[in-house]
Amino acid sequence: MQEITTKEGFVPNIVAFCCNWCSYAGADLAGSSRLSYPANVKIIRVPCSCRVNPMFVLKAFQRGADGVIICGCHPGDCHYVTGNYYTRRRMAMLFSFLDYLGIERDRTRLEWVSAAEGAKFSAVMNDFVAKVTALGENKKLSDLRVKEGE
Amino acid sequence: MNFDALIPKIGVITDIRKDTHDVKTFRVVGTDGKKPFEHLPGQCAMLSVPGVGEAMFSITSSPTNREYMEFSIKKCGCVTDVLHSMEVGQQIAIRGPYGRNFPVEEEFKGKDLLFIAGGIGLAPLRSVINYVRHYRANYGKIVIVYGARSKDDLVDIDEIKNEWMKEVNTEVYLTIDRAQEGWEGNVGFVPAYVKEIGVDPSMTAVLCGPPVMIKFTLQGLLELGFEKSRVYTTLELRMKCGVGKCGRCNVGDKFVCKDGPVFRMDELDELPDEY
Amino acid sequence: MQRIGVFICWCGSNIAATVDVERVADAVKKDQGVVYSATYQYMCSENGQQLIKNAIKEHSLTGIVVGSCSPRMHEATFRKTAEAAGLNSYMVEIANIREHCSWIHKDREEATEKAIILVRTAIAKVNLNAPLSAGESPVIKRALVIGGGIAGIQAALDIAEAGFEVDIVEKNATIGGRMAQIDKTFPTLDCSACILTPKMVDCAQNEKIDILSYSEVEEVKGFVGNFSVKIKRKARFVDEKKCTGCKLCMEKCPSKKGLDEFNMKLNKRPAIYIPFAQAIPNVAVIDPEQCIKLKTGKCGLCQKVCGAGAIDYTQKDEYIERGYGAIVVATGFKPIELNAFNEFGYSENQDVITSLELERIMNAAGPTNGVLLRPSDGEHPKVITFIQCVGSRDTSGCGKPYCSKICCMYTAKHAMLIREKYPDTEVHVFYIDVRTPGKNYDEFFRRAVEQYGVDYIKGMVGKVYNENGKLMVQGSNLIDNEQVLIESDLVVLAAAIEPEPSVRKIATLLTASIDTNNFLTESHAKLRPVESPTAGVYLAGVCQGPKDIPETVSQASACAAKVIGLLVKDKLKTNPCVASANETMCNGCSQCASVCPYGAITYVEKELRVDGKTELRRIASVNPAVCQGCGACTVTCPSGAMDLKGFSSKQIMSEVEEICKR
Amino acid sequence: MYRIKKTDLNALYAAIAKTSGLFIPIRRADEVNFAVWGEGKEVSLETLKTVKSPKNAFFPQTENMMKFKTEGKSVEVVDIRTEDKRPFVVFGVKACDVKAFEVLDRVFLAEPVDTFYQSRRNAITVVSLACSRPEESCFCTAFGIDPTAPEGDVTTWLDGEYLYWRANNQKGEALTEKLASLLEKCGEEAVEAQRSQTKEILKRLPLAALDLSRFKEENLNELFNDPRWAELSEACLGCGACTFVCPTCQCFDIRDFKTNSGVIRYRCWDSCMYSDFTLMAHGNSRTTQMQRYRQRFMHKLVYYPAQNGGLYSCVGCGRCVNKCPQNLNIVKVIKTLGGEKS
Amino acid sequence: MKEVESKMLERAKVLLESGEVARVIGWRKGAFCHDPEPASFESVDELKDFVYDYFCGANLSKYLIAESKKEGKTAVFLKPCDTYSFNQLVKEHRINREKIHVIAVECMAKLDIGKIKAKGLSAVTGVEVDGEQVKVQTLYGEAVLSKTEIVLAKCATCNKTHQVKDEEIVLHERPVRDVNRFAEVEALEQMTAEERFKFWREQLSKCIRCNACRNVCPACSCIKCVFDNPQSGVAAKANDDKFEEQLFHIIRAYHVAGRCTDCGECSRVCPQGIPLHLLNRKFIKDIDETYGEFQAGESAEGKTPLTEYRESDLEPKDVLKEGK
Repeated sequence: MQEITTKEGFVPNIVAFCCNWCSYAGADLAGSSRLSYPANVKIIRVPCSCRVNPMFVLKAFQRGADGVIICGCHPGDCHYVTGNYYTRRRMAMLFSFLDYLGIERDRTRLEWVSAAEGAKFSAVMNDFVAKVTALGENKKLSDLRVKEGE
Repeated sequence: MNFDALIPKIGVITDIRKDTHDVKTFRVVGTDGKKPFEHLPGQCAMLSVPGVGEAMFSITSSPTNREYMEFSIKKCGCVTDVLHSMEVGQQIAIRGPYGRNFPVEEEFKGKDLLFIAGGIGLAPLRSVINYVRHYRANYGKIVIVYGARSKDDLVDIDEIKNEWMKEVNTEVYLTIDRAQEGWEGNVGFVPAYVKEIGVDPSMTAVLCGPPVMIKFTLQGLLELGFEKSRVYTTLELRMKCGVGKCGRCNVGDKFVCKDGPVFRMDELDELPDEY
Repeated sequence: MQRIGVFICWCGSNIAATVDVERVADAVKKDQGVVYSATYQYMCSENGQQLIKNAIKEHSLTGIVVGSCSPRMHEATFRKTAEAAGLNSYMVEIANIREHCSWIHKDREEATEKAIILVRTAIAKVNLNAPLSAGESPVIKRALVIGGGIAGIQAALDIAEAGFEVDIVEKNATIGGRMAQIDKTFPTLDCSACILTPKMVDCAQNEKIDILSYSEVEEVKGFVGNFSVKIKRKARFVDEKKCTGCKLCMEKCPSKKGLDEFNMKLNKRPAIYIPFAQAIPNVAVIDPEQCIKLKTGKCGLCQKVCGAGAIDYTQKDEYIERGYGAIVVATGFKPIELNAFNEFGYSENQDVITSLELERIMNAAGPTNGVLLRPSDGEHPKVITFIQCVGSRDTSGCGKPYCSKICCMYTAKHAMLIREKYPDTEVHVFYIDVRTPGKNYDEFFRRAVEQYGVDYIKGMVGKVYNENGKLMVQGSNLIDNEQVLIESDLVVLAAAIEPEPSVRKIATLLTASIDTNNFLTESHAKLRPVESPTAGVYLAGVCQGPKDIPETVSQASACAAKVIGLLVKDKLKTNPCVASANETMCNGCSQCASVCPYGAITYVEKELRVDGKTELRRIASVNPAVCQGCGACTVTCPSGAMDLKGFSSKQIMSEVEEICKR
Repeated sequence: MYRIKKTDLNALYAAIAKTSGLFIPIRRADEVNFAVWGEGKEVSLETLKTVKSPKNAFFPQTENMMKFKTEGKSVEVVDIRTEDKRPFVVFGVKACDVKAFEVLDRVFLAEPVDTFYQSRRNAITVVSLACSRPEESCFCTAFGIDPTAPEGDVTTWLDGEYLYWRANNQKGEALTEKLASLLEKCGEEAVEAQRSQTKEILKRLPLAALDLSRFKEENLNELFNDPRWAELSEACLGCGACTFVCPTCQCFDIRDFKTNSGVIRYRCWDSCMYSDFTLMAHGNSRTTQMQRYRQRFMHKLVYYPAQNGGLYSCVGCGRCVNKCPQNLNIVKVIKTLGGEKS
Repeated sequence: MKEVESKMLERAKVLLESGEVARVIGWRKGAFCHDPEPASFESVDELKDFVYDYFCGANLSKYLIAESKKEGKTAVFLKPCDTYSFNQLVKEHRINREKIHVIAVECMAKLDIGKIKAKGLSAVTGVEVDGEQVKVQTLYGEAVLSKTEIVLAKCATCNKTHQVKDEEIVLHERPVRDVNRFAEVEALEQMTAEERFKFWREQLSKCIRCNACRNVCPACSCIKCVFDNPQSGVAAKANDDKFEEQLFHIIRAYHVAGRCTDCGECSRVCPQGIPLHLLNRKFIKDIDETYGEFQAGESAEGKTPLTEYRESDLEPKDVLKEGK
């Protein structure tokens, strides 16, 4: 059992999956509106939130990510009609399962951010980073080999 | 602490030659610019690409080449895919040599030698052919039969034409599977061609190529009166360690990496049919 | 192994001011596959692109990473650049170091570090990219224009002119839009209806144009060149083909208490009505909320009087589905609701009106037949005060942060017209700034002040209140630095304009981007101002941003040009980033097909050679022309046989890995 | 011979752990496996068969071998082995498992010596424990193993209130010396009594009569080609349960793992039962589960003995008998192809 | 159970003799009284070793993927729980239903030899079931155990009924158990996150990655598993005691979510006694509670919960319940 403590000055590493049509554009809008959020959020562009395989989420945690957030179009607004509905079920089940394994629930998040919601994007990221920072380093799911020799 | 047999050293690719559409020959030296290690004809080496994996390849160059090692590699998997995309100057990891070599000194000396290869099967034979050529006086007549699917699949054709065909007391026969424009040589499969040529059954034969070719060529040789104890071939199985410990390349109680890859046909007869 | 070139754009100072671009280019120099890296001031410029082209050739690059603005901005540009240099366009990846980095981070060190990671992530992806080639899809040679205002009308006319069929979908009973409500246009003061209605008629008469009035877009499927749109034709209870527009029904209708929307609800209209005299189609419509027959089953007078037998109370909403190659959105605007602006007393005082209401009052066909009478008592107002910027340039959260752009000019127009027609009227205008850029605009404004003696007061109005039947306008005069109180008979508010609210639904259906103010987002603010980021969708008029009539018409014509450019093509290249199943791994379990929104997956029985034996297997097969590349199937597939080109699992995982290295 | 009260064993463990690592059967989450001892851990010497054998003391399931660092076109090999040569005591090893060490030694210590294995092996002192309650799946006696007097550097017996202790060699004596203060000298009567009692039980075990005589090199091809392999293997799932609980299985895989700062090359246990064990880019020498199943048992009963002077690569621990999900095992193979002594 | 066995044997003989089926899948006697193995019988002669007893816990349905590809028809004995897996495999087009003759057989709960031994019994030579009492003979003496305490975990909470049958051999009515199969999951849910983590960490770190759970699982029927496929990005063999085994079990549980019939084979075969079924049951419970009750394998048709959706579905944050 590893002790989870928040180190002084801990800066979490966040992987954000954003769908190309809404959330990525939302992030762009946050950018063009100069709405800041922490630099430790890094975005991976996917065509649709439904492209996000739970394996990617787990992979991120394995590789040492401290939080994973998936952003997609609002339900009903999916560019591919139904993609985000599947995402919602998949992630609901995955997150609940991770919680069952004792993984802190605030490390995972699903948010709907439209192309118009630059402000929401920024706010969500600020909030998510704050929550993950409070949790400290992801030790439960990270593979210690990854950071070996650092 | 002693470095383990499983730990490779670094090799540098100093030359890449494209032989056919899917075969490239890589020239490798150590970081000191010298040959990574000494070997005997027929032996293999493990080449590895960090992060991708390791694979065993027969050393194509002759031990008599003191400067570098060569590997003719067909593109057909993860490691070979990456090797094929490499450029000169790239470093790789290399360990070896592994396995039993062709008995060039013990058995072949003074004998007439028949080399039969199909496709990429020429790779291990090149090492022994060039070794024999180097010590030409020690050996009798050399007959080389080499076949491939098409003329564009013949590996090392330049060397064959410019050197082997000009070698003293040496006959080289080439064949391709199907007729092709610009090809004036023989057309037909290797086994049939071997019978057609009418080789002398007192020769010592070395076969290397795809399993079907070996099977039928061997049959042909036996019909011509060859003895199994004077026919050699090489086996290829999945290998990981190269030193007979990881447990996967065995055929019966023999490990291909350690007891092979060179086997005599009569030895193979004793082994269960699982290769 | 790839040979990757990395190109870091400064974007002038947009990126370079926050990100040390040289350090980024330097940091990735020895990364896997990277053989070249460079920076340039504007990578998207001709010179920048040339730099990329040269590098591709000189270094035999097999892939490139451009660290620049959002891929939504210039991915296409750089793909073309690559293609021009002989590199497959899908060997290009963009690291978004502007919107996702330099613009949101202030600390140079932090931003530079992040930029390096983002570029490395793109490099990791490119290392796994494979050349993709686009398939082709046919183009349906018909365009859809959503909105029948001047923007929609102009776009439709221009498209039809080029020989393509166009449908106009208009939610109201007639086309014409806001322009039809306007009395005179600035700066020429010609009659709005006089210049608009001929165009409306042109539309009606053009064989290529089909006007679907009183209709709404319900569903949009497909993609550029191949949209399939479901349109709701709302029941108007009048047979469009039979109605002659004689208006007898309007006269006989006993239920005359409806508010006339066309006249800004300033007067009443019957339950069956034609919105205005020159309506196109000139066909009546029944307001079901108001119609006695429809509500109670009794009456039926209009049916009795209609000689054409056009009245049909049983009419139901109908749905039609049509295919289109391109879609123009021209949904227009409305003035904002003023309920939140208590200080102006709009809700309490009938004589506090909006400019658009004044427009109707001034119009000969308006509620007062063009005579300037105030709504409360029908008296002629002697003192009129205009208040500008009501809800515009408002950062209080109450109104809109943007400038509505047209108010300065129309207020000058109103003031001028009133002073000309009723010289005894005193006109005051409270303004913050007067903005009159545009041909002959400032001259027009100056005429109002200099020639017509309109009293322009620079200052804000604090309060409008009713005192003894007079509207007291309390404001400040910033120039004289004094408080003023103007006793007025009529107060006209230049209310901000906002996009027609239905645009949200339209945007959703089209998956077109929309901004915080509900304006549709253009693909590029400068360079692609009439295209939506969603391919095949174009934007005309105020739905994209505030603008006046000439600008709207220009934009509509520009849209038409874009649409024509699209429709003349017989085939479009399809997105090659589609799903495909690895045959040897596919279980044939059918799970993927059950989540595919496009029905792109079918199953085939196929003989496969496995381990030297031939096996008959059931295997998923994706139709690349139908697949849109969402990737839903890839996640459903437990064996990972289903993968998405361009966004393969390996690529995404390598991006994840790279980010996690930080 | 020495003895120590069972109630004092914790003190013994602590004393051992002071100077060396102690690897001992420990109950964790309901199962008993060899693990590093620490204060508060629940030692279970009474457990007849730990799930995994103690072989991971020197042949761990995964082991990092080296690291590559790459930059541009260059590659560097980094030795990441620690110089930790701390001695280790493996305590409570049953006779079968002790014998299995020899089987593994012959593979890993043969030329070229596997130095990873060697360095660990050399650092280990084996304290074995005699069996007194063998169960139905035990058949070590078929391989000539005496479970009542296991080999090892030290042999111990649990009987009554005591653990009896006998050093067998210098290494064992060295350890005994270190622990002298805790051990008391005693006679061998109790041990002998227990041994003869256990031997009686051994004779009555259901697998006591297994006949291995047919499994020898000269029958290699005959056994290989026996048609009954098909039936024997038909229920096999191709999992590695038998392999991973087996004390003599030594097959391994070599794999690369990408870390943030390079590539770790590690080796890990592998199973010849896995379908990808012999998979090559252009073929597989064992495509059916029957072939893989046959390989495993031919290796244990014929190939390995042929390579190692008749030593079987099975020690009759019976773990695979207990753990096979579908109740397939080496005993069924021996009975079917070899038979039972009358 | 003996009568059931003889009926089964009788039917197997008839089916084979008549040529109606080419083979019968059942169980063959083992070396002891408690280790029958799944077997294929192709002739009456081979049936001499046929057995059906309290240790025939194995789910035979997964073997039918291969059997249904063979020449001729295959008869199979399926217990109630096995029929769900069978249906699910038919639904996923993995079994050719036409070629299988399903003989539904009664179960009455199977015994777990591991649990018997855990009672301190060693060298078991005979087991006799008499209602609730189980008499166990060993070389060290005899013992009587309560059946409830020694049944397989999957049988302890089972109330399954045959979902498929071409014919049935049911001689006794099985009493309906008044049990909540989610009780263990609920107990875990009641713990704090740290306690849960500790529980799973301890359990999963025992994993030796032998793949028995995967290979026995009827839902894990992939031709090429992601964990064996170097291209998948998650392929691994190692057990590093740090992450790998967690990743393996999470992904495996996720991959079978909505398809797992709760047949319990994973827990039965785990050599390290990891309660793997509690992973799958969590998904089943969550699906039941969030999207409506769903039992995989009840039907050979229709969508599974994760390939379906409703517009009103809960957001992930609302699925997580408060207060744990």
